[in-house]
Amino acid sequence: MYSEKVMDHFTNPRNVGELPDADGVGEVGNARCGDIMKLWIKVEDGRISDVKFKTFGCGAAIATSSIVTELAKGKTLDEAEQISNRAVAEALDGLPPIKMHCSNLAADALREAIADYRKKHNME
Amino acid sequence: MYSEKVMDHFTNPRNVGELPDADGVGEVGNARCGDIMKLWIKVEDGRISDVKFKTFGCGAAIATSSIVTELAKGKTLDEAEQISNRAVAEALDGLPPIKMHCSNLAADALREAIADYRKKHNME
Amino acid sequence: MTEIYMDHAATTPVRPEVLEAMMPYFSVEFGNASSIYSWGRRAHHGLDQARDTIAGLIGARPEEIVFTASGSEAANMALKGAAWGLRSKGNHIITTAVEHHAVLDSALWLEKNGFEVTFLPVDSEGRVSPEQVRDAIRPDTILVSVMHANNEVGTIQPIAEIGSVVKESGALFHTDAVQTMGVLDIDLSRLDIDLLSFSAHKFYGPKGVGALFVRKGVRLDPLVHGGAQERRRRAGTENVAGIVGMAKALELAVAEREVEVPRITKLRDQLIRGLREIPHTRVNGSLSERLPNNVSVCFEFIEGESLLLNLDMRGIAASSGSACTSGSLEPSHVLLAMGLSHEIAHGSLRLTLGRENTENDIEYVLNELPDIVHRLREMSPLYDK
Amino acid sequence: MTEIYMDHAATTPVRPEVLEAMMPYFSVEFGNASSIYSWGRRAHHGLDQARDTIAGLIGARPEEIVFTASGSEAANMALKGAAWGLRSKGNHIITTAVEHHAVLDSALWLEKNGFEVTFLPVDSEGRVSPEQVRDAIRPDTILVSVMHANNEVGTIQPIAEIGSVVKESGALFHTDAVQTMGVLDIDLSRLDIDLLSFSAHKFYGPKGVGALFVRKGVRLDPLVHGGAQERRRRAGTENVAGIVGMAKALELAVAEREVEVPRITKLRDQLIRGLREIPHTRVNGSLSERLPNNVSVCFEFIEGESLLLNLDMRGIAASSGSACTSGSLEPSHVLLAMGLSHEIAHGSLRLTLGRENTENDIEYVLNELPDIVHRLREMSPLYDK
Ligand SMILES: Cc1ncc(COP(=O)(O)O)c(C=O)c1O
Ligand SMILES: Cc1ncc(COP(=O)(O)O)c(C=O)c1O
Repeated sequence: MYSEKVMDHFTNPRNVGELPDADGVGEVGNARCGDIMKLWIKVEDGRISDVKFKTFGCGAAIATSSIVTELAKGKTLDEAEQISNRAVAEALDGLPPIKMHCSNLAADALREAIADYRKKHNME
Repeated sequence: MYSEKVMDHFTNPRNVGELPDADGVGEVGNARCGDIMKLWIKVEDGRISDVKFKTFGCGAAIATSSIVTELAKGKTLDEAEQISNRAVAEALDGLPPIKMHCSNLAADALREAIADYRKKHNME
Repeated sequence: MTEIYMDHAATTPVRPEVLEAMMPYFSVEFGNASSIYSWGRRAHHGLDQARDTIAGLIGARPEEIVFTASGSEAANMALKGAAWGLRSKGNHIITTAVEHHAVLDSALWLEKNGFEVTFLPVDSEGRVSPEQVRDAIRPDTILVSVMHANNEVGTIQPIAEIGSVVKESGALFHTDAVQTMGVLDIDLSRLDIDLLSFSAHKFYGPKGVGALFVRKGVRLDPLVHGGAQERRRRAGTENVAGIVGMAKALELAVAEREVEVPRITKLRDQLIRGLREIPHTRVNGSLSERLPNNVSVCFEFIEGESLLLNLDMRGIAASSGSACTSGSLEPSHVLLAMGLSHEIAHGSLRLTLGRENTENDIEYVLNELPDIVHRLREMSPLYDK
Repeated sequence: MTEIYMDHAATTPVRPEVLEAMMPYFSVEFGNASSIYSWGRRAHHGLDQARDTIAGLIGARPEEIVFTASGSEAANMALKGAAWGLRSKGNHIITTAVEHHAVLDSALWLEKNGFEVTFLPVDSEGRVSPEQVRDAIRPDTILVSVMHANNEVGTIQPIAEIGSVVKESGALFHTDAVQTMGVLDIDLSRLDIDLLSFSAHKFYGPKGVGALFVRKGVRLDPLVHGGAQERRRRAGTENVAGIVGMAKALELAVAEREVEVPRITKLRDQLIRGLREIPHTRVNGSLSERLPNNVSVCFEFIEGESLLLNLDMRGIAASSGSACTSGSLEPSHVLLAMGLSHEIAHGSLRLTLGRENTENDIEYVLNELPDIVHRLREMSPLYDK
């Protein structure tokens, strides 16, 4: 069902946890539909210097959260904003069709965190 | 499906043939429904002294024809008339339910032959 | 004792290679194919492979194959599913007078439930023409169902041409390919067919497995609602072993077709020639457009069931369109539709050849049959020498 | 690697004795059971014996058993067959909110097609009461369908009492006994049940075989029309091997029930006790009226699919009512109907025991699970230590 890449990120998720002194926080999904992702970013010199996540959700939700943190780290905010849900799925060697809509929200969470950062820093 | 008795009478039908100088002939059934029985009787001293049949039909039709000739032979006309289709089926250790209505006409053929005899001899 | 099975149109034995392919899925890879753990995934993999194999062999896409429990279920799903699914578009259905009961009785049931059905007549060989179909199509026609080849008399219908006619009209076209799957070439990428039914046990697969090809984009109401199996088109835990067996059986049938079909056609023609020498015998169906394994004849003056019983006593398994063998009071609707009288239809005999049959078998049958026919005619009040 | 199968409510392996009983019917006694020659008669004999065995084990008459391809087909046939067959008498159907989708989706489809359906709510343990059924019955009620035991939470319904209530009303009563057949005692000679569905692969029989008990005198429209099989109630060449396998499986299940049920009940309770020690865990369903093999719990703050994947990596096969595992977007309708929130329902886990499970297995699971739950909670934004 899941690619090896998905299973790898599901089994050993990267960057799990919270950043107590985060510069931006994003949260998407809701418990009703079974997926909630929360993502914290630290920003230094316009780049994402650190990122952590917590996810309530299925294997795909955990794996997309994990890989999005890898994709985002080191990127400028503008670059990071361009990461699409589709790109996340591709970085995982694909997701089962049924998971494409419902559990592929990690890029959204990242964008929320960036928006939160910008709002806090009056950069909107 | 069929009892041993049915198969015996089907495989070795008794009294197959015609009686050219018959005293009475009975015919029942029609080709449409797949069963035609024709039965010839010789009568001596009010008793059936000989009986022959020809049948177009399934295994049950042939077996019931055969056994009814055995049951009839030697009986008085009155006795022979009492032979029911049910009695014929019982003498064969039973017939499959589906065959009870459609192929169990031999006793009717016998009754027709007796009626024919009576008519010819003004005994009605 | 001699035992010759010549009723391959009724069913066939499971081939050893097929059974072998099925075996792992009973007790070892027994998982529910919908489950996400490893047992389930392995079962699902077996299912996927079977679907790919079958689709590949008939020019379909894997997702166009819906597994069912039989040819009958597939045909019922095609007719009822299309009827219920398309009711808003129209309520007229066209089929033929010589379909298998799975199609015929589905159509009759739909007729009782608010649909209009046209049953096309056939010619004396059992054929319908594309023109007949064209003439019968109306603006409210939603479905046309014409079988690929007839199970009783072996006549093959011009389904490619009929498909084109139906396609022009926008209606759906279903064909019952239960008798032709694995025997004739079926390439759905080149045929205007929307729905196609088949059944594993007719080509040396297991009983209890069939499939319906549903062309992409065609929407049917399910016949069996429930779980999400078969992309929500047919609920019920999948019969993985059976489905794997069907795929293996079709694979073998198609691989061997080039050799087997000419072999069996030759035997068929030899048998037909021999039977024709029995007086008062007529061959049913088309001689040219005919299933390679089908021999169907009528012997006048005698009835089919007593013929079958006599054949059985000599070790020959065959079938008849006689009323007595169909569980109904009427003889074969196919023979009647072809214009035969009731009387003659009752005297029909069908011999259908298969992989195990040899020339010896043909000779044996040709040796036994005339005697049986003679004996029964001697006993028949209809026979006037 | 450790491999522990604990999803027996999803499916079970075919027992070796069952497979052995089936084997002759694939390639040797392969005849079509409707044929009159010896191959056909031998197949028919196998079918008859299977029917007699099954009927005898559940207090039914042989002619009251209609073989199908699955529990789903049986349930569809019960609901749709009764609905279509009794439409002239009324168009109201009653069922419950916790039925299997085979019943639920059939009812919803009938609702779309002109019938009225009442879905009875359940209490927090998943039970409906005879009083609820009594109150819902109307003069135009033609069918009531209440499952015997729930496949997700294991709750057993009071079907004897509900049957009496339905009988008084003159409506038909169907019960989905897919989870209870072979496990609980079912004596149809003492129960007011008109229709009862079951499925072989749930009691160590093959997949692709089910049956519907149809009490004498009850008339249904067929779901699958066609040939005269099953007394014209379900067309299609019979899956003789599968049916023989189902009979053997049921025979064994009933014979061993007295020993097996207490054994498995003990394991179940041991497992439930152990799981309760994990914080923020709730047990679903009734503790007293419960399938002997069912353990259903919800772990707060985590989602079922990721739980299952983790269990699978440690060799444990289980299932969840999480949306992600059901192919739908909603978590288990059963858990929601019992009043659980979406959030908690997503974190459900079902472990269903079977013949092969031992105390060691229970210990292994109880050893692995707390760690998995802990890991996932650590990762969950909902978990606030
Ligand atoms: C209660 C219940 N009803 C019906 C079914 C459907 O059975 P099958 O998958 O054999 O069609 C199942 C099993 O999934 C079930 O648990
Ligand atoms: C032409 C045709 N259609 C449908 C069927 C039904 O197939 P099954 O018995 O597998 O349901 C048959 C076989 O009996 C057939 O010959």
